[in-house]
Amino acid sequence: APEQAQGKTKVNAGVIAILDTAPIHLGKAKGFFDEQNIDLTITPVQGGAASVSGAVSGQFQFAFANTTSLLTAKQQGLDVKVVANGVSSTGEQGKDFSAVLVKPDSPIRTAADLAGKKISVNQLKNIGDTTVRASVRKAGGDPGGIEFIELAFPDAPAALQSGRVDAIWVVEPFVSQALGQGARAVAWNFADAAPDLTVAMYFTTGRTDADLTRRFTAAMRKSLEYADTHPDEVREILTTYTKITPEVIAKMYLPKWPVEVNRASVQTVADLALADGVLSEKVDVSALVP
Amino acid sequence: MLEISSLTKVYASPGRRVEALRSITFSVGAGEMVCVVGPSGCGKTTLLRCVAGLLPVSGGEVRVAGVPVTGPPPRMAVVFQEYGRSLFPWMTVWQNVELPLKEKRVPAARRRELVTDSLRAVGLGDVADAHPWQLSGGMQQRVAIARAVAYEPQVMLMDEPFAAVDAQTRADLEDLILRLWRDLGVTTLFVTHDIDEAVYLGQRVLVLSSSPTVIMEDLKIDLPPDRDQLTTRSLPRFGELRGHVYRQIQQARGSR
Amino acid sequence: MLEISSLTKVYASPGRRVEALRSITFSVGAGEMVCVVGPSGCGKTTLLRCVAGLLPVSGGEVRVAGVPVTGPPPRMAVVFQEYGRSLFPWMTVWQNVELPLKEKRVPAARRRELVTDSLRAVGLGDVADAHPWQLSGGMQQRVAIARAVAYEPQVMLMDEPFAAVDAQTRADLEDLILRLWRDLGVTTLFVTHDIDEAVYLGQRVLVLSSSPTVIMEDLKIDLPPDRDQLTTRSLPRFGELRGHVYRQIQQARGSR
Amino acid sequence: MGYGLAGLGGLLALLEAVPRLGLVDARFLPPASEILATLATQLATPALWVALGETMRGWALGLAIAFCAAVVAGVVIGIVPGLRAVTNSTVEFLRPIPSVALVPLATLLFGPSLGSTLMLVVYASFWQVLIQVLYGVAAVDQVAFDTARSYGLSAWSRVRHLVWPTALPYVMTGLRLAAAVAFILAVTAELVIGSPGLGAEIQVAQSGGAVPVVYALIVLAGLVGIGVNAAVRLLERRVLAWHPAVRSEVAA
Amino acid sequence: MRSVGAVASEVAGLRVVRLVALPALLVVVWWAVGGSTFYLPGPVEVGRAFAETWFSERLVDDVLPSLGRLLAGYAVAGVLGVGLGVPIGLSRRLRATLEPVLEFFRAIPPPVLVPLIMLLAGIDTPMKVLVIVSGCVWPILLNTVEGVRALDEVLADTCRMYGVRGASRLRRFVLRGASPQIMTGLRQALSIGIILMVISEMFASSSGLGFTIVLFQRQFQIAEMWSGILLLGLLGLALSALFRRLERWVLSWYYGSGAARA
Ligand SMILES: Nc1ncnc2c1ncn2[C@@H]1O[C@H](COP(=O)(O)OP(=O)(O)OP(=O)(O)O)[C@@H](O)[C@H]1O
Ligand SMILES: Nc1ncnc2c1ncn2[C@@H]1O[C@H](COP(=O)(O)OP(=O)(O)OP(=O)(O)O)[C@@H](O)[C@H]1O
Ligand SMILES: [Mg+2]
Ligand SMILES: [Mg+2]
Repeated sequence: APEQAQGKTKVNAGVIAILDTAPIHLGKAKGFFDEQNIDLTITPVQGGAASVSGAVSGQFQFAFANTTSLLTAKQQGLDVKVVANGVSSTGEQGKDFSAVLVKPDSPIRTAADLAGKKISVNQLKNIGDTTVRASVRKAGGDPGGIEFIELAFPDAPAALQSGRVDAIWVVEPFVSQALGQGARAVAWNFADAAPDLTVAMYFTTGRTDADLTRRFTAAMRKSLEYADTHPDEVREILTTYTKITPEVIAKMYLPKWPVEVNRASVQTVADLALADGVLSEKVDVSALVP
Repeated sequence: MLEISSLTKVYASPGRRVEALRSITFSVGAGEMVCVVGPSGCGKTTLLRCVAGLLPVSGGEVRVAGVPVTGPPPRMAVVFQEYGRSLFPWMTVWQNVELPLKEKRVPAARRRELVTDSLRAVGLGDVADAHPWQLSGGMQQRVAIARAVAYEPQVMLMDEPFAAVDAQTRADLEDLILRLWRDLGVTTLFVTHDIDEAVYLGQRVLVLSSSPTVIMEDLKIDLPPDRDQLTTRSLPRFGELRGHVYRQIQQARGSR
Repeated sequence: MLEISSLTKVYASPGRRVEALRSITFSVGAGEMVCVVGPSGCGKTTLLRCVAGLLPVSGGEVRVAGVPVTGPPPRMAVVFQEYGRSLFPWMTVWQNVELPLKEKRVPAARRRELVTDSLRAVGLGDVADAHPWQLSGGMQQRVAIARAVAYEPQVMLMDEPFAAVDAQTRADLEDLILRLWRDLGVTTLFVTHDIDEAVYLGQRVLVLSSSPTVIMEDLKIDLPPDRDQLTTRSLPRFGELRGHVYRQIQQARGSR
Repeated sequence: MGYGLAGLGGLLALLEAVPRLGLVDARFLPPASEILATLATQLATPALWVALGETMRGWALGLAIAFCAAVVAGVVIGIVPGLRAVTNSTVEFLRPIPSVALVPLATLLFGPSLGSTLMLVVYASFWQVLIQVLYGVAAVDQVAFDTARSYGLSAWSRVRHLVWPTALPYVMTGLRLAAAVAFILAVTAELVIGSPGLGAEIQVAQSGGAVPVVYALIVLAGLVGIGVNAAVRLLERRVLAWHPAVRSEVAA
Repeated sequence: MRSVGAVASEVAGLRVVRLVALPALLVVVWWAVGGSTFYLPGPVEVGRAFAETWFSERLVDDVLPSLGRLLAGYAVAGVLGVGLGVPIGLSRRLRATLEPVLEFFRAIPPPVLVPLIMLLAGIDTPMKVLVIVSGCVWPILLNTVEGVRALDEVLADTCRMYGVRGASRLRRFVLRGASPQIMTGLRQALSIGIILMVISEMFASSSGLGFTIVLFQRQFQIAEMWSGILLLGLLGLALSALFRRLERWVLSWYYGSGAARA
């Protein structure tokens, strides 16, 4: 009702409509944002770059982007500041929401075999190639010769099956989907890159006032906590804003949604990205994640 | 050679229905030259296009050499009233005249000869390399005539082919057509507005009435076969025939 | 009214250079009717287009009512040789004739009157609602004439305006132009191929030579001003003038 | 009409056969029957109609703006002497800039709103119409143009009675081109910027791995295209009745 | 009297002025508004980025392969558009049959068509060329169809009368007569090709001009991104200048004949 909305602050959040962002949807449904006097609108965006430019230009007060995107934005001098954790790796081999997959009959048995192969990632010079390299390195391979190629997650399984790439990096729901169709996981790159890797975060820009940020953070933390502890409700909420089929939803590996950002893992990603040339200079993580 | 029997043609478009030809019957023997005269808008062009197989008839039949016409018969040449639009603007005069010969697979040497001769005959030997749109109206019309002449057709249909040329050129072209007809025995159907011309050229003159069009008269021209601009035109019989056709046309116009 | 002094026109395109007019000088008084004859391709159309301000001249000058021509002068009507292309296919006959009147801001009632009258005068009263492409060649040409007539111009330029109509219609149209000229005092420059027509209509006849074109003769037609198809044409003087012009043109063609 | 249905039938048969014969994996390209069934269920959800409505709104508005602006600009550039030479380099420079590259600017100026979609739609379809209009204006017959000049037709009359009818066949082609491009950009803008609509639906379906839904939505986009084209064709029959191309169509 | 040389150089000077006047004005406007926000840097910054970015091995590694694909796609689209457009324009029945199918595909946005093309053509160069074709072909096709439909009736009759048919009719009449409209389509397609070159490189890529621009955009290297856009515009400008030469040659009769006023 309008009179109810009156005292509330209107907030527009730019968020990708994928599994990772279930908490904010769940939190909205549960009324956690109303409690903080926030009238939340969730606008679906296509990717990290879109949410950053949306936030910088002031359309979004808050938005969701992955760690590398945020580090890149910070490096380019954009005024972005993390306000809450977004999504984190489970850290468990074989039970994460992100994996490198190969065909069942592929000669690639371990992550080390990925060296020198053609691997698809959804975006070059982003978190995908950084973490896949980390996996290879960890397994004792040389990541230098890998040929990364850009392929959107939905298109990757088909490309793998027709042999156009040697391996694909995908996240849920495509991990379960592809595994269900016979693909084989050779690396769990998020789990490999850092313990409890913080994959993505919610952020804001300098123009949002401190009080609102505080309230949003509070609501977000509650949402994250709730999502992390109520996997069934997460699976439930997914049917409302994604078009993932129920069978897949039931099987999917869910990520972790810890309340706190794992700063050490962010620093690790920053260092890895710098080493791989994704970033060109060292980024002060503490300026990004206050 | 040409047999036209009870030919009718009606143009029907939404909101307009024009009965251009109402039952036309006549025939043209092989090697005959027949001129068609009639008031403006009576259906001469329509008749020609039906004979050429370019226009579906609404009734009746057209036969060329005994074969019912459904599309353009082979070895027939037409000079269109819209001479300007019938030349290909992207080709030179030479190429325009040569094109049908190429299609007929005339050997190159013979082709060159035919094109040169016909262009010279119409007085355009020196503009062979020009494009049609660089020529005056009368010159364009002469290119179209040259194209028909070079084609060496069996049947030639001409729709006011000399409308855009001056009197002297016209006389020359008349004699060119007569020569062609005589030398090659080309069956010719010739539409004109000039009554003198019709009488001078034709073995027969068909007078069409105004719309709805029928044949008012099929007049045999009993002038000596060897014709000459000066002597023929000054024959008393020429004057009589001319006067007769003139009166017929006037009557045709009056009857509308 | 029209003063043309040392007018020259050269068409230059890559690989082709045609000297269409070489120093033409003459003038037409207000309310005068001057006919232009000359062999095909000699530059009559070119001359007319230069006078109409449609073609930039290569040298010399054209003045209309004392004003040097740089674009089409007001109150001038032109009937083009390419009558078909000068009618707008998306308009009906009526709309084609009416359009220039609308531009002149003629009141609607008067406009209706003018259009009706001029269409009737050219014998097309019953096809006002047809589109130009539904008409025969001669009918299209008459629409273009009706458009010029309805416009009530001060100066009228006509380029072989009767080329596509039959003899009888032609005579009628000639008298229509004469009437218009006499009643409204329209200054008229009239290009034709028909020598009889030139002598019958004109107060003066200009004979052009063949290319490179100059004026061969500027002939005063000393026939009585009231002209009539039968009596005027049978005057002995008419025959003399006609013969004179004919010989001139023949000479013009010979000289090329 | 009958022929058109036959053509579409052929396409459906092909789309059914290709996955069924195993030429491509049915998981990645479902057979036509499955796509149509999915489309049917999708059409039953009101959300889809809302999305379609959003898309069509951006489309119609953007197309209208682009079309009017391009026609006016094209005619002015085409008839004012010298203007074509002055604008030519700029037009040729701006034309190949992809609308998608303007996304940051659009979102910066308008946010994920109708404004962004409009900017992208207008930018992309404007050039399509403009080029057609420029060629159409150039197609004016010299004799007809001289006629207009000698009868003293004013600039406005020349445009209205001569230039516009001559250019109309080109403009109609431009309209058909621009209608499709506007639709494509409306969908793409939603895909990229995330403003609500059909594109956003496709995006969500894609990232959810719902292949049949993706194809169902693509088919829907195609059907919209067919509808739009039919409408433009109908319009063309009305406004171009005098044109030889349409004339022969009606007569035969 | 002025010398011929002076007149000639004045004419040339005028042409240059006409060519650069408007662009210069636009740069001044850009100067005025640029730099005010992060996403719209000023011309100087973009100019510097342009020099740094494109005068390097990128020119060979990214720009040339993209150009190659662009030209390949454009050529295929030209052949396909004209090749399909002529029969469709000539046959009413074929037109009625195929038009809905073609309109169907025409309305599908290339970005969503890409996955399908990837299924059929893989993810390498053929796919990118196909994506370019899938966009370029429409203006060529539509204009060809309309151009063929509008061929002059009297010329068509002339061909019929003089037995000009088959390949000869196609070459000497249909293609030539429709060439003004075909050229319109080809010109439209040129810039669409550049646009689709960028779009095609948004998928399954790791190099290319379009890819580089998108990468710059995603990495918030905004001046570099604009320099890429600038390069696209210049590319369009250069190609269209080439195209105009071709057109002057192909359509010389058309502009000369007064059938059109150039
Ligand atoms: N395409 C058409 N649609 C409708 N009516 C037409 C069409 N072509 C001709 N007509 C009509 O048919 C009649 C005869 O026309 P046609 O062109 O055959 O006359 P014509 O004898 O050649 O006249 P002209 O001597 O003036 O050329 C005219 O009344 C004309 O209006
Ligand atoms: N656009 C043009 N380009 C080049 N030459 C031209 C052009 N128009 C006319 N000419 C040439 O100019 C000369 C005069 O042409 P014009 O049309 O004035 O002749 P005309 O006297 O009207 O002839 P006709 O009686 O045959 O109509 C001709 O030799 C013609 O070839
Ligand atoms: Mg006729
Ligand atoms: Mg002339």
